[in-house]
Amino acid sequence: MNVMGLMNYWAFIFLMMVGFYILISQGNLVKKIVGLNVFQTSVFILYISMGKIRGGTAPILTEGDPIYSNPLPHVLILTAIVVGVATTALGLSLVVRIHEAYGTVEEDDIHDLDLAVAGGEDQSFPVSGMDARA
Amino acid sequence: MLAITALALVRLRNLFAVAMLAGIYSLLSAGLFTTLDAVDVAFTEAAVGAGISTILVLGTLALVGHEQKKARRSSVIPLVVVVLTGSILVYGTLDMPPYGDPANPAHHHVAPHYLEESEHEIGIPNVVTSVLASYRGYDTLGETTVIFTAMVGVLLLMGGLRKRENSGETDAETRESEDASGSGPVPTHGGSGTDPPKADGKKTHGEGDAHGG
Amino acid sequence: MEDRLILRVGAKILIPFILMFALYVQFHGDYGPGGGFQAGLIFASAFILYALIFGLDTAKRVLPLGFVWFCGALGVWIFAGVGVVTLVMGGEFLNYDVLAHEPEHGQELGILLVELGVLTTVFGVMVAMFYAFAGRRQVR
Amino acid sequence: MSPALTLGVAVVLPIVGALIILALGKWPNARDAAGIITAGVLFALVLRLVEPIRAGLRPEYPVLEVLPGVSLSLKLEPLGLVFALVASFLWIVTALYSVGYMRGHHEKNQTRFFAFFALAISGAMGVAFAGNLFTLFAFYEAITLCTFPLVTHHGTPEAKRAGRVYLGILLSTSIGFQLLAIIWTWQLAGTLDFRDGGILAGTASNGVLSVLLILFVFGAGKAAVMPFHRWLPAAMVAPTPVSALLHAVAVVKVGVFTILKVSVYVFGVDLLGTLASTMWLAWVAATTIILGSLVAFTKDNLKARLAYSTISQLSYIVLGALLANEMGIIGGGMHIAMHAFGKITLFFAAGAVLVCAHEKDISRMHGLGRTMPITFGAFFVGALSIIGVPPAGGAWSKWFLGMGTLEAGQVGLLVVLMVSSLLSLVYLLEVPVRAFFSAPPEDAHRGDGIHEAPWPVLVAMVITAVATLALFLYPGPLYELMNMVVN
Amino acid sequence: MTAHLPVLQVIIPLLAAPLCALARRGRIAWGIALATSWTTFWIAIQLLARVRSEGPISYALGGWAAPVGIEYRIDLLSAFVLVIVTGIGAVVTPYALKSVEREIEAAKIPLFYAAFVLCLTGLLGITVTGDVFNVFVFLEISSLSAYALIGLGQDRRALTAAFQYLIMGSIGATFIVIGIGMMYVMTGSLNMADLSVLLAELGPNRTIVVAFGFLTVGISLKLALFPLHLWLPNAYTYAPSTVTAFIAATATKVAVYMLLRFFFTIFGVVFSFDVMQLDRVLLPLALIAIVTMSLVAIFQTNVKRMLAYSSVAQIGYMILGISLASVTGLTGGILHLFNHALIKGSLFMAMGCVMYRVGSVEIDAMRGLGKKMPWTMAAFVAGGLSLIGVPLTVGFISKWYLILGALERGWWPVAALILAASLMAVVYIWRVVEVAYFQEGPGEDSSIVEAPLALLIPTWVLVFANFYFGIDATFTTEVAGAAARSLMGLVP
Repeated sequence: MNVMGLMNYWAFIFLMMVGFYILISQGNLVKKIVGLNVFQTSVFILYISMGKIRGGTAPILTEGDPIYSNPLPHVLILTAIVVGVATTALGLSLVVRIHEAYGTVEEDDIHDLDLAVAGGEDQSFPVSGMDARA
Repeated sequence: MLAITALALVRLRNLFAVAMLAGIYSLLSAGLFTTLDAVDVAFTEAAVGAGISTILVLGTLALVGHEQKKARRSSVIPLVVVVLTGSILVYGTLDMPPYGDPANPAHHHVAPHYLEESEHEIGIPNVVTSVLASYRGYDTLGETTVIFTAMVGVLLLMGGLRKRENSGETDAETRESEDASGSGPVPTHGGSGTDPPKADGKKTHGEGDAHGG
Repeated sequence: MEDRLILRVGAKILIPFILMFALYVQFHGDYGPGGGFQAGLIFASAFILYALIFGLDTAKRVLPLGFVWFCGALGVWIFAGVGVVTLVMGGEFLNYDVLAHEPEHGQELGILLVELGVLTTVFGVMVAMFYAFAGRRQVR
Repeated sequence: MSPALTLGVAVVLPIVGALIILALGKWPNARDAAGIITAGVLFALVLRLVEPIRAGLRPEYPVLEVLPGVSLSLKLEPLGLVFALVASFLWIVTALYSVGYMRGHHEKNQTRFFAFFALAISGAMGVAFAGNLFTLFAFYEAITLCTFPLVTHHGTPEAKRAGRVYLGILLSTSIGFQLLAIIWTWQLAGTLDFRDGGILAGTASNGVLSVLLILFVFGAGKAAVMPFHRWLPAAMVAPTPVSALLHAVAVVKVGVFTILKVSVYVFGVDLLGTLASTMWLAWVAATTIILGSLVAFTKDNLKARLAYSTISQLSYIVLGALLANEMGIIGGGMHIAMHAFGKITLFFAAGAVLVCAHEKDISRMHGLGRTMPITFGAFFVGALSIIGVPPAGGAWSKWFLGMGTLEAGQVGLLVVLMVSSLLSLVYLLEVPVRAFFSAPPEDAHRGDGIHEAPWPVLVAMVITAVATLALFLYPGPLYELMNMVVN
Repeated sequence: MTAHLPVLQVIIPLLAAPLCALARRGRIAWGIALATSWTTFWIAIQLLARVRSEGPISYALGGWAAPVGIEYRIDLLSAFVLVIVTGIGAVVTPYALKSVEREIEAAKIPLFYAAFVLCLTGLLGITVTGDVFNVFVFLEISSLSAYALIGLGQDRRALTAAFQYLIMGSIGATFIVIGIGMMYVMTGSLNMADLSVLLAELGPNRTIVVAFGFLTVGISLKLALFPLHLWLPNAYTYAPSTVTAFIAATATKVAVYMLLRFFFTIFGVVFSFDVMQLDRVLLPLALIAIVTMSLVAIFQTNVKRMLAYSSVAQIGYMILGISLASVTGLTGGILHLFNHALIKGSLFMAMGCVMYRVGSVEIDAMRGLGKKMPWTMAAFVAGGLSLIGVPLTVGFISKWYLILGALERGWWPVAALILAASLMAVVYIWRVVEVAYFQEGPGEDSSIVEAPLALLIPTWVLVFANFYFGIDATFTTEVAGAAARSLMGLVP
């Protein structure tokens, strides 16, 4: 097992997890979105690193340079980036509307307000147990 | 660098700083993409992550305020989840082909076809564009639709299409909405407190704050 | 904001260059990095710059929301329309080979058109989103 | 009309009747006439099926295939015919009675009442002619749902509570046990058809089949085998014709009928006799017989007393099925009819007392016999049949049941039957005795308002009472049909 | 043109969405949406007929044969799901007209239909595609439009519900992307058929195991598998009536379809169940979902929320069918996809009728509605009976197969639990029935009358379907059975 060959992946996984942590631990809705961005960007890095070939160049065909990196991950990630920004925009517009409706973008406060109005049940965003099966 | 930026994001509570740092994170990763030979991706990430996303976040912050409260919740459970997920991922990499190895299976199935055939099948040098627009053009159509969906969604939620076009002027607003609906006045939206009273006194436009930030 | 002269003049000089760059990115996408999406973004950012400096209302007079909105929808139609044309011309959906006599030319034409569609949508959507966020008054 | 088609028509006819009743809602006379006419036509139809059965025909009417191999189909066989004859005949009488009762009692929502009544009969016909377990289950559930609005007819909190118990127990047993048993049967036997000699023999071990039998017996919640009997007394809040229908015709008989049918055509008498749980269940039924009678003793409310009496009597039939011999099956099948006639007479009488004298409690019925002689006379006849003494029909079925216990070598069970009969003798005859031989209580203001019940009520009551007596004198056809079941 | 039906299935709504968005009046947009939904329904039926007679259809997009290009591949299962999704769309769209006019601002209605049609596009795209990354793209189309649609609810909690859904949905989508990436790095392919061959050659290894895990969790988030269902109750409760009816009847179904695709087609039965022992994880979760969520549903005061929890329980049934890993169980699970779409569609549409007239779906608001809105409440009762699983309704059919599947494996306690949960359904449905039929409404509020026919007719169409496919289930069982057999790798 070539540990050195995997170190890069592990670094990117660390970044992913930091983003994931921001996403699920922060109560501020804007920060959640930022966390989502960081999470997704790091996943993109992981993807792109999968397509890298040592000593390769960008997959733009030129004369006499035979080793190109794998173009397919690039294409996938281009699409994924666009999807990511679409999600971000929609999420942020929801945040703005939530702010108008509740006067706050803190999850805890929103939760309190909902409880006060409806006596409803727990509406927090627990994500625990998510990967019990991974 | 990326790691430091990311970790700083966790701790920072000034959201403007968070937004800027997130932009920096994107820029840094764009740089990384370049070194990984993904120039197109780098270009896009720079434009999207450091550009559009940051503008959107700043625009939002201008509307919702930029101080984050200290959370009441415990951060232990998320931490456990994250560590667990991360370890599983690391476990998953153990059988992954090593980084940068040309012998990886990923490089020997479909990718060679793109690299070798696209020149005479498509006839343009940028293989990424060939794949994007032709081999996997349908994905790109989907991507375009996603963007379009986002616009539909944002305008649906923010109501920016015809309402509030001339912000603050109520008569204009009614005129606009009549024009839009064509069937009498717009029913009041929302039941239990969806629309709080508009504070007309403060006419700060979003772009002003975004610019200032 | 209207009195920041340097900004206004600077922007007026800058914006044409940005637009040209966008076109370059669009048409150079076949040879180097770039393409419809990136070009659309740059187009949009040029215009957003304009809106930031000259004010949202001015911007909306130049490009009304209805128009950018139409662009967003139009791009999807261009892209999918190319696909429908290829269908009608007897190929599979998005098989550009049938667009011209030689497959290669067909491919080039097809890619050009769909990239144009992407550009149109991305431009329209980005500006529309900017309008939506910027046009919102702050509450409280 | 071919016999097979007649089966289908018999099921559909009451539904059509229900629609007609709904349509005629604004004209009460026409509506009630339509109800009675439908009932009459239905009985005539069912009666036409006797000849084919005697000729040895077993016509089938496959309606449609619901799942591959599982179909909705009707099939004529003697046991079902007995049940169908009883149900359709008593529907005429009950319909007649209801007219008088509902009007005399000034009930609301009469149209709804009669419509659901007709639907319930349709369900009963479906159960009677079911060609397989699936069909039986479908109609079984249909009856539960159609009678729910009847039980909660008054809409009072008490009625609602009763409705909850009713639905709760009937659905939990049918879905929880019966459905499980049916699917299990399908898995074991690969078919759900009712066949002579059963379908389960040799498909699984004795233990598994024993469990299956338990599921079937308790799954037929309508048979009110303890501990799933609570719904029956609870349902007493319903108007009396409903009680008559529930306790004599449709609902409870559907339950015991299901058990009989499953015993004969799914397990088969031979297999049943070898199962470990059969005798155990027989003793559960015996316990229900005794306990039901004992509880009936303690009830002062007449309808409640009759309800517990029903619980006790139903277990006679369950016991008959579980004796797993010819005599037991014949006795059980005959008891369906005998008990139906006897008990409906009792309920009719109880309803008449309620309508005319506004009395519910037995302790307040002293002396009523003098003003309402026909009513209490009919009650007396009904009681005789339930007790099982000549000259009422109940004597025959009890005779065969007794023979069955002896054939099975269970003297203990015979003793149970005897004791229970003695108990019922006391708690049932108390009513007419008080009514005829005691002086009215001091505080009762009798005399002016009280008279004999309205004529439709009286006619209905007399018909059933006479029929009860007739069944003693001419049990032949009934016996003949039941004999066909076992041979 | 018939050769192009697979792609037209997706492209027609995709082209219709911008048109809807540009329409100046709500009714025009509605007309476009209606035409679209009926056309797609027609196409789906054609496709199902073709798949049944000729076997799976493959369509190479752009003329590039798989695995180089993207392939559309329609087999019996996908054709069946297409019929479900488009069928519900075809019924919900006519219903939407009045309901949406009541609940959504007039100016937003064209956009509403655009988002609605986009959601349909996304769901159809997921179902027909044979390419794993394409699944992700169309998943996002359907998800983003769903977030926006849910956020349109009248209550402000709709916004937080939509946001919650967005966060959890995006986590799910990102997990799916990670899983796809890991599969790609091990095989170099994105085509499903290709992947299944390559993965089988490769045999199990740690990367594939983790990829499998991430895909499972990601899809489970989307389909609201317990305990990842937390977004669902709020989303269903506060979304506009039409949206709830549509999404409840289709979105989770398509997610279950994805799960089936990944487990059975790509990874294969052997890997999913013998190597990964997936059933050991899914079965307990499904059972817990069935029991606890049914219990929770009993204690809800908002009927839409009650039905939402019931949906989580019903998803448990589908997962149970999958985890039985037998033809019978799988048939039950696939049947329940179809049947539950009909059941929940009719129930939520009935609630939409109540919302239209009463303005609330709290259980207290339903007092006396049995008399005031007899057809609406009758539809609710009919749908409820189907949910309970009364014979001759579709609910019975799926329960039949699930119980049979459980008994075949000798798991009779599982069978007993399924039945116990049916009884819980009796309880929560009956709470509504009692309130509607046995309690008097507050005063003589004459404004509450029967819902307009434009709402009632589509509702009753679904109710009718509930009974039709419950009485004659030979067609659905045959299709579901054949689909199950081919998923299990047996010749259909």
